Amino acid sequence: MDEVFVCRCEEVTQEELQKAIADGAVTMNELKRWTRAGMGLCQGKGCSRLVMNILAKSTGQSPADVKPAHYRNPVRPMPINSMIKEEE
Amino acid sequence: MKEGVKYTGIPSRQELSSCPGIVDTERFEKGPVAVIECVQEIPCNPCEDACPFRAIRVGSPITNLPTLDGEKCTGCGVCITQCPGLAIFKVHKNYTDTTALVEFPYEYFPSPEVGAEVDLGGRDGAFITKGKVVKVQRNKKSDGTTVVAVEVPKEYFMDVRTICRNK
Amino acid sequence: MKRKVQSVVIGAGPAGLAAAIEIAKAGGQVVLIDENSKPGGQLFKQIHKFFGSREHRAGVRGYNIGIQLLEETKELGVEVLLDSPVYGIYKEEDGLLVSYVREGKEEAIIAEKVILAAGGMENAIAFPGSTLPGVMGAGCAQTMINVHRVLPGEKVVMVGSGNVGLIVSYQLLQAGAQVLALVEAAPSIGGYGVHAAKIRRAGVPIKVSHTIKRVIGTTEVEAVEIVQLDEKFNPIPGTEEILEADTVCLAVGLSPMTELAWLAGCNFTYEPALGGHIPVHDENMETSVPGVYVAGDIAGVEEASTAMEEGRLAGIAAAEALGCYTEDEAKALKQQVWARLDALRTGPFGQARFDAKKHILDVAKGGK
Amino acid sequence: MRVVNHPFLPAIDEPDITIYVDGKPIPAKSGEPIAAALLAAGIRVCRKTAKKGRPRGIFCGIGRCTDCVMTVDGVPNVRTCVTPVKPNMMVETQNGLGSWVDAK
Repeated sequence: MDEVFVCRCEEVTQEELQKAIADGAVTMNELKRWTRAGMGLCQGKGCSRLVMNILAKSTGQSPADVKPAHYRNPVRPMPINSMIKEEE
Repeated sequence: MKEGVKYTGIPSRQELSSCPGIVDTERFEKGPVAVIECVQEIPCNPCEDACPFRAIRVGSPITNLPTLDGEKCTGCGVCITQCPGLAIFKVHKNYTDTTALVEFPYEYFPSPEVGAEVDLGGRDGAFITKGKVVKVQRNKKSDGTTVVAVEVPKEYFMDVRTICRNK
Repeated sequence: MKRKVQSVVIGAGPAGLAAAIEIAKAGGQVVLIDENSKPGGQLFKQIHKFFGSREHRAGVRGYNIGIQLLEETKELGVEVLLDSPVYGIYKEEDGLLVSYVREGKEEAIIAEKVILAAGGMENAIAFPGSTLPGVMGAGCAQTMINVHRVLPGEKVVMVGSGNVGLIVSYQLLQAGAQVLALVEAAPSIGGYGVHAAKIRRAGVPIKVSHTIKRVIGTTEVEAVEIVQLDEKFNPIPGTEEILEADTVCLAVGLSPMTELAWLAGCNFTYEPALGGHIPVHDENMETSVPGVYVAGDIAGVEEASTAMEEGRLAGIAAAEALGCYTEDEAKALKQQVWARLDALRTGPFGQARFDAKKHILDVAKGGK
Repeated sequence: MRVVNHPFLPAIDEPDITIYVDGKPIPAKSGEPIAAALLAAGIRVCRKTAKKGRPRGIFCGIGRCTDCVMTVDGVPNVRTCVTPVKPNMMVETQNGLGSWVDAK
């Protein structure tokens, strides 16, 4: 039980992140697609800072150059049925 | 282990002796006086405004350490509850021939009872001496901060700073 | 047809409330939107007396400042939309489109000026057992004990000696919990000495150059193993110690909540002293996207006092841009706010933030 | 445990309604978040994770991290730290991503 979960929502461990980086992921978008870190219900609020630190340290990039994964609308959890328009 | 408030959270002997908020030994003999244990430059000056006798000076910038003028300070204690850092105390070294009175801010439940005998601790919370609760004061202006006055053996007037918390 | 207003403030914490107040005071039309059911942001869990000087309302407890700000917004008739999470912001030709959910339905409003005051979020750290129930942010514990008046646990280990770690340890004691230890990875205490002194007087040990090695428990925290670190922050074998704690609070800094600024297309600059990637803004708190302002922790993680002042600054600047103030009137008001802001950012604790803010202004002027 | 005695914060009123957690009735105070009522009753596990079935509870306390989600009145993924209680609310420990079925 000694895994270290970095992305709490998608249960992505530090080991899995480091393996993906070793396999060639160098940006946050790639890491997200490779490991799902940041794709969970909280949309990266809990893990993106930690993942950015791991990515910067493992690849030697300056933290200033490691930008978060793209943010897309909606940036807050919202129920799908809120988008259903009643017919005018 | 390194000494000093930056490493332990407790002002060291040296920091206290060079602290402008603490008066010299003669002033302690003369009567009650405030003790402002503020040894770090932080942006804060409510103590300066609180003193009705203009005895506390911070000036500008507000990160200056508060300086206490022992002559102007009457030991009224109004400043104790106005310090956001709870760093102001009051001591009356010659309360009696053998005892001193130490007042400190106290924000725990329950407040002690006047007349109770309590275990008193120093800046690290460790037990120093037993003592009697002489006064327990709280008013609207203190906004939730109680001031407790305890009678202690005279030699501990610059050590006792709280009531020990039972673990 | 979408509703059009002069200005929208997103986030009703100290910065957002202050911004809305300043726009309303100037006679501008402002709609204040917040996702929570109560305004005030993190103010209502801050039961300690604030620092600064009288103009910063020093010596007043955080939640009382919150009450005062809410009264001001009521007196000025600021329209406040609660329970309305903003999920999107777009530049359109006739203004900035702010879309949010209200009473289960999607709604949108077009504004000439938008002030982003979304605040910040507590950082996490990862270690074996860090996801067990009982491990939480120090701000989370603070919300539970001071706002909801429930104890999240009884025996706490606090991680981090910044002001949040020190203050929340003290407030846990006031709420009746025990704080077994405060561990700090760095060799010195990060927050104010006076806050550290309060918990040392209460017998709480502050262990610098220490951190958590792992948390033990099957369905929740049962014990915590801490370890000493050398000057390169590596654990020193043999210095492990088990503490019988049922709760771990993490006070390891905050990060700005910048999603809306990224969506709006703002430029960013990396400022570690202010919590990471920060939207570039000028001395009017206006970002690289005309009409979009930032204030409070989203513009750099500091304190509620600076958040309120930045909110005032953004509010005055937005009101000026809406034509409610002449340039001279606004200049005078802004100078007063800048003076109060500079006062809060002086001294050894404020210097790093002062320099970072100055750097942001340089970047806004085209510097690197 | 509720913080009944505090050095200066005002007194708190007694729980006045009941909610059901996995069928068990627990007292709650109108308007308080579900997570607070659970903590007062000593309940700290809100859900089990989808992949590894690990227990999770409140973490950020302000509706941002979603670790405290439970199935409430048939609706999964409800953030209990920012959702107020309602009388006779049915709260269930959520398994994985939760489903609309198991709440019926």
